[in-house]
Amino acid sequence: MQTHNAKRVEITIEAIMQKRLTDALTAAGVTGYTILPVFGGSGRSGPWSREGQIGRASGMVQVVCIRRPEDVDELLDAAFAVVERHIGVVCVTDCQVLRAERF
Amino acid sequence: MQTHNAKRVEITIEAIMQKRLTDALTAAGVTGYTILPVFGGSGRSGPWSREGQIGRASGMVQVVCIRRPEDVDELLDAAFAVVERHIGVVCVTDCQVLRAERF
Amino acid sequence: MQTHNAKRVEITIEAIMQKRLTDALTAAGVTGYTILPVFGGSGRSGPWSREGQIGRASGMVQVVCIRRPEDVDELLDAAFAVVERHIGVVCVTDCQVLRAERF
Amino acid sequence: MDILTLAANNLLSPIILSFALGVAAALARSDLSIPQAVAKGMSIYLLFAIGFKGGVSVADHGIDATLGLSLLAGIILSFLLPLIAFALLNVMSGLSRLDAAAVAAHYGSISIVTFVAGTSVLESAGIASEGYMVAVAAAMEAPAILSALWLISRGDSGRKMENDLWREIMLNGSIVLLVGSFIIGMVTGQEGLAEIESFIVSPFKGVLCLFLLDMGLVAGRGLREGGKVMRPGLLAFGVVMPVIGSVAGLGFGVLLGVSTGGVMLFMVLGASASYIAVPAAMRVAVPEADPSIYLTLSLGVTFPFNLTLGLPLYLSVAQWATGG
Amino acid sequence: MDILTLAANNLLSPIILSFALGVAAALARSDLSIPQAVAKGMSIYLLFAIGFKGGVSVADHGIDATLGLSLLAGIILSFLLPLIAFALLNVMSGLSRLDAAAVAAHYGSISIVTFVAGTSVLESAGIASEGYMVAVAAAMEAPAILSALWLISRGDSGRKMENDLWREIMLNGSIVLLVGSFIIGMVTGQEGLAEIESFIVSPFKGVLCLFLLDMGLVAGRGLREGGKVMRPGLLAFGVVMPVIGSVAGLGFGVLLGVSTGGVMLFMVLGASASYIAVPAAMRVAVPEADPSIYLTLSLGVTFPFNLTLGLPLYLSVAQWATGG
Amino acid sequence: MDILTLAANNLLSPIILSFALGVAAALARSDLSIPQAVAKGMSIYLLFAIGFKGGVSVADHGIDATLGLSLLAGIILSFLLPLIAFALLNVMSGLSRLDAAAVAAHYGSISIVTFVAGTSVLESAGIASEGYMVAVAAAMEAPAILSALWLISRGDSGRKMENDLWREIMLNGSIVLLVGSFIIGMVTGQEGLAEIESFIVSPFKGVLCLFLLDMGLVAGRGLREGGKVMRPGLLAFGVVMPVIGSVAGLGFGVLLGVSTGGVMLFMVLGASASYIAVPAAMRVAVPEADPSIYLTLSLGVTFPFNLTLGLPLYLSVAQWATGG
Ligand SMILES: Nc1ncnc2c1ncn2[C@@H]1O[C@H](COP(=O)(O)O)[C@@H](O)[C@H]1O
Ligand SMILES: Nc1ncnc2c1ncn2[C@@H]1O[C@H](COP(=O)(O)O)[C@@H](O)[C@H]1O
Ligand SMILES: Nc1ncnc2c1ncn2[C@@H]1O[C@H](COP(=O)(O)O)[C@@H](O)[C@H]1O
Ligand code: NA
Ligand code: NA
Ligand code: NA
Repeated sequence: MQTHNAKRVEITIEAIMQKRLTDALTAAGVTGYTILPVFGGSGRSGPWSREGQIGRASGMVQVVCIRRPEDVDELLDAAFAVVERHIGVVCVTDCQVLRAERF
Repeated sequence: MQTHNAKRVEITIEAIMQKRLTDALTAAGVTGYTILPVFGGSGRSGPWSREGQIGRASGMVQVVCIRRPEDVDELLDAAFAVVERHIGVVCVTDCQVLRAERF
Repeated sequence: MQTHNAKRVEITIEAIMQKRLTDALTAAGVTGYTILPVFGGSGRSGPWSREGQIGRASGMVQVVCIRRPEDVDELLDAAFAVVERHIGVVCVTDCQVLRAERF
Repeated sequence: MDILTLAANNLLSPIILSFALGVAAALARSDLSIPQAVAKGMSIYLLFAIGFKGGVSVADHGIDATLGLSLLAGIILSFLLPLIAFALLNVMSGLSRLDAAAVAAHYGSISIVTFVAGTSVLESAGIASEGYMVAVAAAMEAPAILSALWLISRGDSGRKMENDLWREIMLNGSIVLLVGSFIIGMVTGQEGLAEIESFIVSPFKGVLCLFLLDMGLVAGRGLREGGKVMRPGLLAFGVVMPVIGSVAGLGFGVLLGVSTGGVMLFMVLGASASYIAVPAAMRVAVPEADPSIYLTLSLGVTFPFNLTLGLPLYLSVAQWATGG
Repeated sequence: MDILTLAANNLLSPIILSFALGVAAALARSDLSIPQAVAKGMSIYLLFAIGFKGGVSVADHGIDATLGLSLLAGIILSFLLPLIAFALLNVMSGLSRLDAAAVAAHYGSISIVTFVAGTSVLESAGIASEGYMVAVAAAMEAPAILSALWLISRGDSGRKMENDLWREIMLNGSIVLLVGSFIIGMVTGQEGLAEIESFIVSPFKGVLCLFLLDMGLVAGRGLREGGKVMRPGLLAFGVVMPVIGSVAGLGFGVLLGVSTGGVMLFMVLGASASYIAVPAAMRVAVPEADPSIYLTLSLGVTFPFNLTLGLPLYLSVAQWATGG
Repeated sequence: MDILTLAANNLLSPIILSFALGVAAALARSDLSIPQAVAKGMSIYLLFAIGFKGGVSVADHGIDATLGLSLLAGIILSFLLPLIAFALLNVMSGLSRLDAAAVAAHYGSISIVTFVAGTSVLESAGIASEGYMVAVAAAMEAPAILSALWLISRGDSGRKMENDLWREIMLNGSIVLLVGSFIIGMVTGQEGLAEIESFIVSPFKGVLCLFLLDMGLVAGRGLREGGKVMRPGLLAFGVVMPVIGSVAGLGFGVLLGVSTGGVMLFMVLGASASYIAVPAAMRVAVPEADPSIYLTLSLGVTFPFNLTLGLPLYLSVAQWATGG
């Protein structure tokens, strides 16, 4: 099966910042992303879990965005501008995709 | 720790197609997969979110399948046959696994 | 954008073992991890789905941990000690991260 | 009550206002939202309650020939309406064959929430109806899908019905729950009802309010995103088609000689468009059809029309036609 | 009421029929399902309500010596039954030592839903029972796990109880909620009950129906997947063991001189098998044991047996034994 | 009733005991937890019910000048309290400017659950209050955020309010739902209430119990994790500030001449600290501020203080001040 090189960018960010991030990604030309719920985690700001929470202040999501390698720097710049002052993690992996025309 | 080369295939697909996809994977000899819920996303068919939805027509899932490199093409063929006419994304990453006898 | 090499370790494990795993990771010096809910899956112990379940015996989670390459072996040893007798999958991927000082 | 009072009463009921609140919140981009699990939980509650109560009512009044004929009428209606809808769409909209067929399927099938809202209007007006109308509703869910697939296959002989799909449609959760609880209600009768009445009867309308709040949120979000596909012709179809469907329902109801309430519910079933069972089937069988068209039309146009203006209209006409 | 009428009444109650609907839907591979969050929410509601009502009943009748003795009896029963079950499994099934011990643990512990269904049968029959039986149920959750671990460690001296596990078992959510709400009910008494009665009493049976629908779905799915491990010997064990457990419960109940309802509930506790607390403990402590064996047996065989035939049987025997 | 009886009654109500159970379970590291979707569902129910009932009460008594003045008073209170809180924090704690401003914002805003618990204490005592106090609560949610942002921008001129943030705050789900259901209640009045009474009135207190169980679990977890940031000065602030806030509320209430119940609710609004709307706004606007400080303080210290000791205290003072 014919596959094409791409980059998979996974951004773990506070749920409250989700819309700001995806707006910034869209502004940077991103055409698609997938949002995964996060159940809990731990980091420098301590452990947390979404169980029983009703507030939107706690809780994170993972935004996964697959893009052509040549366009990833633009994506990272846009993402960084949003996450800069916030907690969260950005992680980039090499990958292959089917149907490259979609990215 | 002894690790072994493998491929991690991540298929983002409509929830309604989940069973068809995993049946096809199983038919292609896949022995294991993990299904992650997806909270929302955006693509050529526009943005969507699973909040408040009761229908099965909207909503996607991510099927993650780890397999030996030599068997991945068979997996991709099977997956492609299912996703071909549908929206969704297939992404393959190189990885290492512990306990290779499981794959 | 300046990125740094790291490893992304993804451990799919029974929910009931989650705390034991993250305790072991923390003991091995891990400073952060993210826990994703898992909707269902299939493996040698058969298919399962979390729908309608109230027990904690069934159900899995995915613990994702990003770490500097040189510290990953310690992480894997710790993880392996926990998952050894249990069902579950450990998968390691090369990645790049922003803000390396966080890991 | 004349139709204007009826309409005003209906528009100012907590149920409709909750729906309006949801639409308004979504259009204003509020982050108000109801978790998916809670929304599904409420829909399970509503289906269980409505099915059970229908079954109890049949247990009370016994099964007669009209029940069988009504089921048959419902099935025929569900088969026929997509053909009318398809023809109408060809005239009124520039939709492709596939899109038109997918939309048509929705209008042959039914919306159980519209049905519930209809029974609730009947109750407020103190008008009885046949308990088995719930079973008619269940019977009308699926046939329309077959019609649509037939419409499609006429133009594309290569396409054939997937093996699993038919089973999936007939055994989809809402049909199974509706029919199952209908049977449970029929078996346990008034005695069973007495045991769980304070769960499935008393809080029913309140749950319906919150459920309609959620539907308003989803419909509002759909209008925001999918509004751009709503050209005037399509919009008009979303209002004209339910009226046509209700007339067809009226015909069958009067022909069968059911009660005033029964006629009104036949009209509601004819008028309402599916937004759960049919969209799911269309995604599997006709993935090329654009879901934002049929979802926006069914949930964003026809559902609110039926809920606000349709229901009092159908009740007035049913009263006039049956002299009730 | 003779036993046949009792059994028929029980089989045709909305509760049992809801369970049957769930099993049927799952076996037919319908996609009907209840979201995990909703299922958990219902179980929290049921535990809170049953604990609270038990506590209020104790507040009404005062604490007497029998309460302490009943708790003790429950704990002994929970310790003993796994030993009987283990011996029986060695005779009736070809299970490995580990699998047999894991299964045995389930039968010493209890199923709170079976208990709830039992109290509901008592209520329908107008028979009172001791409110503190809820506390006995809570006390019986854990001891069986110790017995099973002892059975295992006899054969495998290298294995020792993990430090955290014991705390985890004793403080598992269902025990804490049951005991906690029991205490709240005891402290606030009738006055507290009056405040929240229309939440925890009136809709109780209706919620139980939906909860049993969910359990039917899960049990049906389990039977579909795990049915292949169910050899005849194992299947027979799943029916014989509850009867033995109920006889043991009968003995303790009669010995303690509790009421007819109390004896019946002792039988139910003896007969029922855990499917929440014990499976979780077994996954941690004995991961090598195959969960599909004990889950299928407990939820797919013993639970439906108790629910349908067991409950009327235990009630009849309790009435006969106490002359009540 | 004297204040001690009131306090004792309050402490032994199912509501408070449920909260205590949650805290105890979390501190003991039990795995008891309520799914996020269920917790959100309950909060939606409570907001809808409390808003609706407030609206109906206004429909009953008509709108008068005091309504407008009360809204205004609430807004002023919400603007002012953060300034007092900020000054107090500078004296009592070693918090940084940013952390202090973020904490201050919480104390100008309100906690709707504390408000609900307050109305529930009033009900038990048979004391009426103005229905529009719900609207005052909604009006007080946001202004405090502006005050805090102003406090911050004084020291850091580079920082300016993000465009989207203000809209996000004003249209956050809880404000929209509260105001929306208030309007629905006002429009439909007693007639609307009669339709859904058995959903939003009868089970209300029971749902509140389970909701407070959840809040206890979350607060207990927060205390376990965030307890280390709670130095004595901060802890004292968490108890002193609500008392100051209640005095400010008392002043406004007496000045406006509202009823005894109204004065008490003004005190509750002044005393309570936000834990939903404000934390979310602070994460966006002041991400550098440590959330464990303001969340632990608001949910882990001030909320339990208000719930247990504050409410009876405020009621006694309100009765004394109004001679009611
Ligand atoms: N090394 C890591 N690997 C995976 N996820 C992480 C890591 N560090 C932080 N996170 C995630 O990012 C969130 C915030 O981290 P922090 O900014 O360190 O408090 C945590 O709660 C985790 O969900
Ligand atoms: N570039 C992408 N990266 C990650 N996920 C994507 C991407 N494109 C599409 N998706 C996911 O696939 C779904 C359907 O995409 P589409 O077929 O483009 O409408 C979207 O809703 C996303 O969840
Ligand atoms: N090859 C695989 N790829 C992805 N996930 C897997 C794979 N094998 C097993 N899993 C996951 O691990 C769980 C337990 O697997 P097993 O130990 O084989 O029963 C499954 O339910 C899946 O969620
Ligand atoms: Na229709
Ligand atoms: Na037992
Ligand atoms: Na305040």
